[in-house]
Amino acid sequence: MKFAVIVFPGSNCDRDMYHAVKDVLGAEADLVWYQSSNLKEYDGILLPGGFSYGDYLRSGAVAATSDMMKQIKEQAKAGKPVLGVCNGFQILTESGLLPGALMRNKNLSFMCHQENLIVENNETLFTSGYEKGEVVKFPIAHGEGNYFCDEKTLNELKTNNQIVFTYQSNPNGSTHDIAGIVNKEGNVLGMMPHPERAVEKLLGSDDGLRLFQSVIQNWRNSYVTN
Amino acid sequence: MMKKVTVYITLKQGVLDPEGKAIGESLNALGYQEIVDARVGKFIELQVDEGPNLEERMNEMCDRLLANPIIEDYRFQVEEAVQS
Amino acid sequence: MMKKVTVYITLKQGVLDPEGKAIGESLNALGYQEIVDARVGKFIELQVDEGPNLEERMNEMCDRLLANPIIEDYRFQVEEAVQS
Amino acid sequence: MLQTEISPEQIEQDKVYQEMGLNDEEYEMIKGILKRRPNFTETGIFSVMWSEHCSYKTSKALLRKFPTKGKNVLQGPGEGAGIIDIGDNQAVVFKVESHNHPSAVEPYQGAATGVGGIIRDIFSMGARPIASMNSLRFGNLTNERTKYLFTEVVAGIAGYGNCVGVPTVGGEVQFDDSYEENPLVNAMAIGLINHDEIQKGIAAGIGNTILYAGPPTGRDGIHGATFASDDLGEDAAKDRPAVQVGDPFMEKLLIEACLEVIHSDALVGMQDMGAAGLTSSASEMASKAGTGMEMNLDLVPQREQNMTAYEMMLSESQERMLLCVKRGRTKEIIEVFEKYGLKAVPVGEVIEEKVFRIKHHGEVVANIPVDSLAEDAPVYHLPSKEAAYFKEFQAMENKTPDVENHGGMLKKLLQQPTIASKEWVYDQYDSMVQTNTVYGPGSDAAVIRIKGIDKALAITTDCNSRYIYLDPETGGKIAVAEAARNIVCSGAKPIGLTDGLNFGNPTNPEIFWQMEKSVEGMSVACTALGTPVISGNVSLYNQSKGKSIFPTPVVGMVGLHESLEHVTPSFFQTAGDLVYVIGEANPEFGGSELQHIVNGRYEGKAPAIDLEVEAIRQKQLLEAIRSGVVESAHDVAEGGLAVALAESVFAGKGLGFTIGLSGDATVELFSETQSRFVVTVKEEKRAEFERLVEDAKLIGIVTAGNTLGVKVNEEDILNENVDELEKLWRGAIPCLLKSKA
Ligand SMILES: Nc1ncnc2c1ncn2[C@@H]1O[C@H](COP(=O)(O)OP(=O)(O)O)[C@@H](O)[C@H]1O
Ligand SMILES: [Mg+2]
Repeated sequence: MKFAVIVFPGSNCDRDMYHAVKDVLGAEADLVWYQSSNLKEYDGILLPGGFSYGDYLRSGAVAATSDMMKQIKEQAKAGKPVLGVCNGFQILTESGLLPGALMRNKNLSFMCHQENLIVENNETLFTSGYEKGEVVKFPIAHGEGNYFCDEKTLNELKTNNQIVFTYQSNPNGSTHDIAGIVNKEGNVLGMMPHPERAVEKLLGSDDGLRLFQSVIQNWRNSYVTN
Repeated sequence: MMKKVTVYITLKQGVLDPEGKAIGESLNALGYQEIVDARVGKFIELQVDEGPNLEERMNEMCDRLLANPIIEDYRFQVEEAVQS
Repeated sequence: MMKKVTVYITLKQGVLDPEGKAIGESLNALGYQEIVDARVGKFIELQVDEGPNLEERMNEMCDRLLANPIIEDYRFQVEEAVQS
Repeated sequence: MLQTEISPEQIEQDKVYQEMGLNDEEYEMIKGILKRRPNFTETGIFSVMWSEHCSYKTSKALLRKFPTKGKNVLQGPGEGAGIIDIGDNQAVVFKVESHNHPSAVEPYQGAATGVGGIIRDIFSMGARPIASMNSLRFGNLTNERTKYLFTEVVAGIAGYGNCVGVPTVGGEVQFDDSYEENPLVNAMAIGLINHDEIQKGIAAGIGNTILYAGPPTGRDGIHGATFASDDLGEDAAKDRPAVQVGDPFMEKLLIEACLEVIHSDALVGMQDMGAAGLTSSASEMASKAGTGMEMNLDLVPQREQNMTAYEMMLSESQERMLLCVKRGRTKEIIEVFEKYGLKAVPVGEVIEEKVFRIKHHGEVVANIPVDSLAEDAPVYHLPSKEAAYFKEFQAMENKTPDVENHGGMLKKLLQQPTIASKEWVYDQYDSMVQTNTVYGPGSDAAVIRIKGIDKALAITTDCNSRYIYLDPETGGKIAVAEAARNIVCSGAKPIGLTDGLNFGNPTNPEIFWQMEKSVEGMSVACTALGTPVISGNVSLYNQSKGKSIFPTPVVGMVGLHESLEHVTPSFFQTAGDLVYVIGEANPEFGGSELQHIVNGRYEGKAPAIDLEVEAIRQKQLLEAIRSGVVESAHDVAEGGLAVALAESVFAGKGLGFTIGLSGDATVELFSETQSRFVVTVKEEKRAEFERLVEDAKLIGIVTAGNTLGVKVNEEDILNENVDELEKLWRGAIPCLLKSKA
């Protein structure tokens, strides 16, 4: 399985994501500059965190209008797994691939520390390696991670089992403690916490490993059955 | 000719505005008890080369980039640009 | 009676506005070549219980908290509040 | 306002140069160098280059006392940052920089651009910035203005550092009245580089092209360098236009572009435009290469209209770089910048004649011998006089403050903002980006692993300015020793340091004496502990309304873990581990937190320090850590042993301890005697540890459950609930910020 790690101007977790999938997991991966047009060559797309376009206007807003996002939408439609972390999640909501919006943290400050998350849905291709209800430890690092959506959307998310991760103790004011959601089809995951920062015990947690392993495993399975 | 377009963007009614709340509270704490409520918005002043369909294009820009309809409302105002 | 005061805060002339610059460039990149310049400001809508010296107190609030006079300019506008 | 039209004659007659910060003798020197009167632009150029910030004219003589050599030092003071070899073809690059005056005026942007500036110093050497730290000083947190400054400075550091993707992994914050009007904001950045990629800021090769890279120049921060070298007067507001605004997004692009460009052999040299912008970068690059430079200002990208030569030469617009590129090879370099959406344009060339020649609108607006700017700046040997208070303090007996309730006092100490948890600060910093942070803020030294090899770096900043105020020489020694202690506790060997010398007005002989003595103390300690000084920064005139700050020579130290196995936490790990203290306590309370709480002031002698003892203990502790017999290690600092012990269990592990001490309870618990450590060891490693560390004394055991118990002379002195103490310690700063004056 070959991953594309998308690099926008201002992305700053791109190399971390690359390190996680390539060096720690041993998967194939490339850093893909946002002006490239070869996204078709990849089996999975990773949208890393950072401050694309300086987070100016609204975080993720400018990147969401890019040509690269058009390509990503096509690939998502084709069923390829797309993971957006932190700024990647913000880009996914801004571009409409995922519902809702990410607003400023309730306390108005950036925050960076480990958080406990609850795996609400382990039936996605990203979370099949976890138990339902399992508590995992991932770092967060964001100023605008306060997930917002209206009542109707929230009900849809619940009905379709799209809520994948919630915070055990909500740090930022997110609606329904939401930390990560998938699209209806289940192949696009956006989350504020950083799984790529949780792949080595040395750095505090390796709970994120199984997320990437799940993606790879599910890709293999589908490859075999197809 | 040059136009000046100011786009005003506010959070939708019903969306929490913690920044506005913090400002209101700080003003109260500084002794300005008369402040009952505060809401924060932003505005963008654009210098625009005049062309056809200004209004329409402005609406488009707002929808495509400048405002996020899930959480924000916008309005804009067109004036003659003052030469500086 | 209640007044609505809107405070507009902008960066002083000559102070770098990286956000405005980024917005202008993004609009150009989206094909809106008519955008020549963009500057960003913010505004604060205050609901204020009417009392004496409203203007004076507003100036004070702006100087003390709402604006940083070193890099920002402000102006405000007082209206009757609409009951919502 | 300064006018460009002013003629050379008028500049002399009206002493316009004084407004720019030059004195009469300096002006005469300039006339001698040029053999004519300088014009307006030239006067401006000299004034910034000869400012303290760029020329170190009053501190140069002192800085020579620092030991700067070592077998691993690849680059000492002089370049953008110093470099130390760490083996495996890799080297670590680091430096500290102050942004005190800008932060006093516009705290958010002042702090943000301080971070941006020091990071540029690192990548302009060709190194990837891998971490940053910050050392901050503010007035009393009960003051509203202080709260504002503190909040905005932290937000500015976070706003810039988080966006550029360099983790902020630690630092320090202290609060004392002396900083009320004049806060200190020192930022340190650390980078990693391969030996063969080290860049220098030189403009060599006659005919080579000078490229300007980055955003256009505006009127930002004109006279920033002189401003930084000046008294922060009551009319600081007048200096307001000098404030620059940073764009971290631009910086991030610049980092990536510059680190790509160094792989091209078309690049000859590169330097950031820091203080004194185009003037200092260009003239220094030429001076270092022994060449001259000619520049055409019409080619310089400009953000504002009708900028004068003076304004362009002195502008401190941020995120700009100057590059020297082989003639005819500029295209490939420009393309790299363009990939990142950045402009790079030729603005001049290297010339043989050793002059700095600036053209504007077809006229030569400056023509100055290059070396005169960088090398002929005056050097002052200022008079020094022992401070009057010093004799008085030295004559005072060491007195132990009266403490009745030791538990109550411990609670008070833990809530002193200088001791309390700094989580409110560092939670706002992305401390983990780049995924190398083994220990981030919250432990003694930050630990950053190096990908691909079995090594890590330890980083700390330290300076207890109260000791330095009481006794600059002893305090200077302590600052270096304390930094080294923090490094050693993490399991690393200290390899070098950078310093940020923050003082008051040096023309006051008593202030100059503080500088002199503390530099002497630091130098002796550097030699004793084997840590050369490889870079640094000087910030003077930190005073307002005639009141000077405490002398604050910040030490930023880096250490090397030879193996990841040596990385040691500063918290207690497991119930049943034995608790040792290394070193005895003496009745030493001068400059201590306790003294301030009880007496309301700092006075008397600073704690004594014996550098030989210090060096031996550090060496033995490091040896023990490397032998694998140490579970945790923490140094004893502000608040003494009781605070060090309490901090060791504030890690949410549900641990406590029982300790037995003998002697005077107040001295044992709160004395700030130097060269002491709290160490835990597994029962089965006891003999080996005691053999390796001579001065270690077994004092107790780590327990499960959350009780913190200390007996002194068999009597229960402390019996506290860990969770309750931790709550006080964590809540103190947020609580002070929320409370209204
Ligand atoms: N300004 C700051 N920025 C980041 N981290 C900080 C800052 N101030 C303090 N810290 C962190 O808080 C912890 C405690 O700091 P301090 O009390 O100065 O430690 P020590 O006494 O061991 O040097 C350290 O890990 C330090 O890195
Ligand atoms: Mg320490």
